Amino acid sequence: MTGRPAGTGVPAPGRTHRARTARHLALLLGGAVFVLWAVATLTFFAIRLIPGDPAQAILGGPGSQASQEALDQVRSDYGLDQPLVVQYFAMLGRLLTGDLGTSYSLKVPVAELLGAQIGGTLLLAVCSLAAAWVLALALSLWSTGRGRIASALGQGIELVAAALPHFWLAAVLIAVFSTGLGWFPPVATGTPAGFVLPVTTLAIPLAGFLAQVMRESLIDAMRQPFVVSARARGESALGIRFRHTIRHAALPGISLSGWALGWLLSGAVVVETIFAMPGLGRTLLQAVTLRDIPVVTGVVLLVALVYVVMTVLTDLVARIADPRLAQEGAR
Amino acid sequence: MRTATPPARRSRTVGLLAVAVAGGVLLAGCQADEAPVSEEPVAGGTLRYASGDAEPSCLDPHVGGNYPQALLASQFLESLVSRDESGEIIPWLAESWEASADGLSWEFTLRDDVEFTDGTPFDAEAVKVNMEHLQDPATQSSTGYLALGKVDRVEVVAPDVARFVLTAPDSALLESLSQPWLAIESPAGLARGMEENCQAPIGTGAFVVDGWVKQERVSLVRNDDYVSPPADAEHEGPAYLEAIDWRFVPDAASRYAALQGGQVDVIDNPQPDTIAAADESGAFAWLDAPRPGASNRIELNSGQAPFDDERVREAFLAAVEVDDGIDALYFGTAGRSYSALSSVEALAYSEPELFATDLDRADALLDEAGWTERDDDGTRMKDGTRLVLRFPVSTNQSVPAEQSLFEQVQATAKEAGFDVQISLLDLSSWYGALFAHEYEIVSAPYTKVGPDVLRILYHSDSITPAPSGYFANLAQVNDPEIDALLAEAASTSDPAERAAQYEEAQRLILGGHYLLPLYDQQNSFLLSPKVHGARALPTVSTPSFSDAWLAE
Amino acid sequence: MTANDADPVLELEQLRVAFGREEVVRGVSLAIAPGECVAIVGESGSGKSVTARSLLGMAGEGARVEAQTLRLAGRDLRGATEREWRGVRGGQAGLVLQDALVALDPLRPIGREIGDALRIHDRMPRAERRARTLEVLADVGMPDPATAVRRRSGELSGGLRQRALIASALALDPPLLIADEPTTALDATVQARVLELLAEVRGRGTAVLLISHDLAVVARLADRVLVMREGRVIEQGTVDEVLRAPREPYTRALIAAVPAEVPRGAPLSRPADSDANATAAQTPTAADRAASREGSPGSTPLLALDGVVKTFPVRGGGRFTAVDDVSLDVHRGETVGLVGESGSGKTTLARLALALTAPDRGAVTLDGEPWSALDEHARRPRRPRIGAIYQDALSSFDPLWSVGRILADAAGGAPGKGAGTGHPSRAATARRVAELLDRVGLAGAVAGREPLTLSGGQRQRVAIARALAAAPELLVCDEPVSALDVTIQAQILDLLDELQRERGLAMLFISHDLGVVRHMADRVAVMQAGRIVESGPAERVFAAPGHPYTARLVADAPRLVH
Amino acid sequence: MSELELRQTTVDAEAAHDRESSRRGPRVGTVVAGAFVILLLTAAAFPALVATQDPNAISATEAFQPPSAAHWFGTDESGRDVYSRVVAGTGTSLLIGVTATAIGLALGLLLGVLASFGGRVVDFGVGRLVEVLFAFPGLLLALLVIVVAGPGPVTATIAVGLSTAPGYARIIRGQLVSIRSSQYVEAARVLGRPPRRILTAHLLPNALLPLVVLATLGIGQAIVWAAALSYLGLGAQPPAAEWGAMLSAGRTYLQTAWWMTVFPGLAIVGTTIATTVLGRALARRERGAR
Repeated sequence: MTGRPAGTGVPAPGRTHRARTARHLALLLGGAVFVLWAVATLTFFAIRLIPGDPAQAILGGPGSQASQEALDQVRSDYGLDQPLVVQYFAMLGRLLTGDLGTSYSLKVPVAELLGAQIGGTLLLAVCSLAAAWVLALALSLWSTGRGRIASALGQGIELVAAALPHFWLAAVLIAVFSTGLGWFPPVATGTPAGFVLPVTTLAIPLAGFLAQVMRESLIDAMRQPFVVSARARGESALGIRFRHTIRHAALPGISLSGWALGWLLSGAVVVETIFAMPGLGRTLLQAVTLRDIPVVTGVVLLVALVYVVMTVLTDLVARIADPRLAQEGAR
Repeated sequence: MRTATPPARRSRTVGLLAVAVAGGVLLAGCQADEAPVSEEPVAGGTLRYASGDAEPSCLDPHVGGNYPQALLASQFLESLVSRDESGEIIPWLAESWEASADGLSWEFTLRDDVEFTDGTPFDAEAVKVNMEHLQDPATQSSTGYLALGKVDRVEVVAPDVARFVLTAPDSALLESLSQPWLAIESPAGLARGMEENCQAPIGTGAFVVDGWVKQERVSLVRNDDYVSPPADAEHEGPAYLEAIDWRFVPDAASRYAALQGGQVDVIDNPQPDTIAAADESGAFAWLDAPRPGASNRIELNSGQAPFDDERVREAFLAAVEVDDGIDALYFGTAGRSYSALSSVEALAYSEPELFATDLDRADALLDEAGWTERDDDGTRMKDGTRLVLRFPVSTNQSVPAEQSLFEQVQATAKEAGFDVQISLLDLSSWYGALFAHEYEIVSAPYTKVGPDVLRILYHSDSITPAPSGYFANLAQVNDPEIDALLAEAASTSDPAERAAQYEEAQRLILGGHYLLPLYDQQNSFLLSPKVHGARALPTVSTPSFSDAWLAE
Repeated sequence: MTANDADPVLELEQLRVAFGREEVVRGVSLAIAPGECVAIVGESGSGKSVTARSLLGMAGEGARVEAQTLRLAGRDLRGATEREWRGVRGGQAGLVLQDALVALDPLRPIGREIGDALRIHDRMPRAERRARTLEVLADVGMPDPATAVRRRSGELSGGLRQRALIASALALDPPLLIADEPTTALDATVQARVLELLAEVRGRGTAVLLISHDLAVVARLADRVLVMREGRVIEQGTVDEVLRAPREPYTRALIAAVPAEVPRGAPLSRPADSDANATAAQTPTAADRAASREGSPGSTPLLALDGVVKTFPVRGGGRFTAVDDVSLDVHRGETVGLVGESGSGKTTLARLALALTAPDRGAVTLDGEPWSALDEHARRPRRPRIGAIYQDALSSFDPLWSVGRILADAAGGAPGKGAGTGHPSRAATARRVAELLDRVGLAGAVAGREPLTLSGGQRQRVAIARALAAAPELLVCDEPVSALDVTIQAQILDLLDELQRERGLAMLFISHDLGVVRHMADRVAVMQAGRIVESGPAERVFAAPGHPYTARLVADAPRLVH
Repeated sequence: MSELELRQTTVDAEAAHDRESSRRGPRVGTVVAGAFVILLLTAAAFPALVATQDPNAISATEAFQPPSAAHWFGTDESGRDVYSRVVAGTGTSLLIGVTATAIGLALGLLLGVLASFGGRVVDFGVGRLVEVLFAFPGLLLALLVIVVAGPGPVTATIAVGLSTAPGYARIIRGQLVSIRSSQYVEAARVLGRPPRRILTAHLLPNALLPLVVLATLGIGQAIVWAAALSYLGLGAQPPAAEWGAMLSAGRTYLQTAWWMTVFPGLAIVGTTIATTVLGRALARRERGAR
């Protein structure tokens, strides 16, 4: 056997392993900070390209008839008359202290506003992620190893699910489960029942995506020699699924979760509107309509933060779930 | 006019229907069903309201001043005067009023038994503070500020007498003051500063703002010390309802589904097809309350080519066919308008003949105007220029049915050789297009009590943009005769003279082919059969629940 | 035969296994007594693995299994239900597979994997289970079992994880252990230790069924041997009988193909048995060999590595020294063999020789002129002088290219690109491709095929043809036959040998297999941990190793006859 | 890992399975999908051939008619023939899907090539940039682009394309890096082939072919995202029949006229599935050659 030049064979003892993990973590965190800075910078300058006067947005939006004095007043209040560079560093300085500025339209601190919104959206996203996971696992466990019909059916369901637009799915779910059967309210009420339809709307297409990979890695895992070993030990088919292959099937799902969360936050814009739920997505949509720049920036940063945190988390979870990753190291 | 048959819809709400029939529905003002009062009002309960209007960014209607703010403010703020169904101004917080002979000074005698819900007494000083608040640039008032354009100052004559001193006579003053955007708030509340006041303004109304969860709801609780209903109210004293749960549900289908599921009791802005279905089945009561001020109309930009040529404007009006579309899209819930003003306005003047569809006439007019060639699409050309009409549509202000109607306008105008280019824009982009004059036709709602809205929309002063770029005269009507008539009408104190002047002005505006009226500004509510005694205030048609009660 | 009067652990008569219409096992019979080791040898596709797995009821999906007798530890297993089979697996028979890295769940600690067998069959209390797990691990020679139970297969070295795998199969102390290629993925020294362990297991009275392609491994462990080909047992007997006096021609070919005992230059393959019509090679005379090596000492070496050092950065800081101060000469016409275990730096050395990577220190010269020191631009025109052959020929071919295009490209012209740019004409190129294919013993029609559709031996022949196309003086062969069956391996080695003689090629021949190197090399260098610990004439080094590491390698190398 | 990378691994795994089971010939699904795509392409190229009526012909009196012989898919709120509008929308929707994917691919290719050839510093920089782009989830990025550039079909297409770019960039980089370190590239170097030749003969063909497959897979998703933007009122402009816009317009009348959403919805879902199935079939063929 020809070996790779380095790193084959016996793994390094614990200490360097820990050092390696620490180094990896430091790299991850450094990357995360960089990403946040870049997102803030990009957003800051991109937003300067927006046609329209921020002062106008502050004074009740484009339709209002603010006087010249009022506009001037606002420009100096918000530092909009300062040079761009000064504004940029002022923003960075504020960001460092966790200050995201004040909403143009709502006149409240953005941090406070988003702080009140993010909980709902995260809860929605996390519940949907969990539901998608369960659905995807169930579907892939059900549709693998049962012959071609089940497999074809499973693949078909995945494809359809992944192709469903949220707003349409939501309308159908409301028509069937609210208007038709009366099981769940069409407007989220903060009760668990009101959560069912929004979560289902978000979870079904995501489950379609997840099930695709899970099924593939499940099939892949089922072909691995360790499955033969386990069978030769007397393990039952069910035991093999739940003790062995399910973990392997879950691995790509874990590393996808960062992306999935971002995807869910995208979907939340639509779902929160339809189900009348408070949250970041709706806040963003409204802020976009009103050109409420601090809020748009705040949401973008917050979402980037969530993504970054999620990336670090999934990386760590994946390393715990699959120690091989820790040995191979990062790209 | 309910000619179109709404498609059959399965009724799952037989039980509710029975309740509705048994209970009857009490609706003062503009109501759908005139049912006799057969039950004693019941006190208690929380009314759940689902609003499709945008969530206000500030609950104080002095700040900015748009319709969503008015909707909410009507529940907890009150104005000096109100209006009854016939359009007469009636007392509210002011018991009576008197104008000086020159029309430059108005004295309001106020009720002396009213307190704001924070305990501050309501008096002339409060009125003065409120008007100063509205006129202070820092308040960022738009609607209220404009309405007080002729008010120089307010003087405290006595604790219960406030005097408005005007720079010029203003026949619209009372109508202006009746609007929720000029409602009276507690001076102590205003003194808290904008940020705090926006969260929970303090008024004298039947309800009090208890809390506001952004993107979700405003909680309103009963004002137990309420004493000041308007003169046309059904009952004195505190409201029957304990509370109102005011939710923001932007999606119309979700809103209706929530009403169907019994999750909410009242919804606003229902889709026309659901109104028709609800109305036909009787499952829900329909409260039809068109907004005052202007009608919904398409304005033709006469300030630039091709509509600077009146023949082209006339041709457009002759080419476009909207009657069938309105019938089909609104399921018979909206009547065609032929006036610049809402049918709510007593002084509205209609001229249906002007808007008859006549394709031959359109063709003849366009030929006459020199738009004789046609390109491959069938679009007319003149000197190599295509007859293009840019039509920015705000997705935030036009309901889907209206957008569909615009598509039909687009399709019918095409036959005469107009290339109507609709662009769906969000609010900011839409204003951007207007401010840049990048439109030939546009539709913009304008709500204001009284015919004075004509001055705002069609006086040449309104062509000059505000510092923000805003201008109200989107048709770019610049006719000295119209200007003179509108100015005179605004300062005439004699009602008959005023009416005549407004009619003449409207005749000129309509006759100038500046606009295509469509229908009243639609403003509907669907009410669960449990809800009794709800009405729309005849001022700006916002709902009022001070007389409402919930059946068991 | 190790005489044993006890009842056989396994009795099998007339086993037939078919997938659909294809019968892959056609009437295999065998019996194993306690403490006996029976081996089945055969090349890929012979049906040996299917036979082994049928004994556990795991022949595969859609398999039809029939047998006149199938008795394990006294139980008739014909027509056993899946449930009954589950009782047999692990309890009555354990299975050891090839690569423990993947044969043990890489996500679970080995303690759990071993404990599983106990949990499934005995419902043992947890503490007892743990104790038994530690005991079995100790039995298989796992150092520090208490720590090891928490490790996953990927965290253990190759030898230790193979021990863990064996432990998991032995947890319930089954009367039969089935070992399917148990040492194939291992280095020779590790392989030797694992074989010793299996011998120990057998010594404790466990019957062992050993499945292997490697006669040398079989020779070391088995009492009796069955030779399988195309689903049938074509010959069986004691190890001595079969290896010393094979009756069947196929068995003879198999034995002859093992290069370890065949002198340098003698052909390994029998033309009658080859998959391609390679021309029979003549046995070279001693004079030939001497002539080909003439002028080696003293004259300028073709390739010379002088004090070469190559290091790689390691994550977490520091550098790993892959090649440490190595000096090595390759003269015209000679073959230098390079042996060493995985990770010893052989491949890095090959890449240095090919100037695919630059040394940190030291220099590589080609024919006395700078080689590693040149910049790539200057080196490029000289590159045709050195050719390379890799272990996995398939991955060295562009997946989008046909055999014809690969060879035409190597010969200097790309077909279909049109002549006129100084390239040879299309017809000339086609002729050249046909010549090359013919020279490596492939039919001309192969030019139109995709490499993926070729067999392993054919692919390696194409790889050799490509290397020859540029008329090199030196061939660097990195494990060129490791992935091939022994008879195919023999043909490829013969072909290389032949070409070397014909063209006076020099070869740097890298392999972990001492037998192959011994057969191919004139001189040999032994690498350990990046250093060359010993070098010299092949006969001398293998006969009388001068370095303890070499001695161990030689001792541990499996051999047909002990 | 992103959705695209996910799709790629799925495709790889499937191809591997297929290779093992050595199935030959197209599957039934592939044939059906192929027929559907041919139908779509015909409808896109010659809508007049497939449609029964003028998709923009308004007849307010015929509004909201259920499916019938005259109107196969019923009529919409303006009395337009839904079937003809679905046909007319094919071109627009496919154009949006294809253009968005092309934009994403082009940008991804640029970044990917830069990253894999630009040396360590550029690679690091591009890697971080891609990370940053990833931190804007798709619709968010689209909304941001729309805020800056204004709404409309062009912006929506660009926005959707932009949001897929980082995924492509990462795949292309990975592909190029793995091909560059592959043994066949090494073999070409050993033969003395210059870098430019290696690039054109080995790297680009081998990196681009899988990309074609990925692109087919991406088209359907691009259409779905563009439809979401249409729902938010930020997509196609009337009277252009675009599936997403039709779907969101029809959603309003879901309880009155189900056919207005069901048929364009089926068109979107069908297109996504058909392109995915075809893309996978393509991948199987292409990987089969490896």
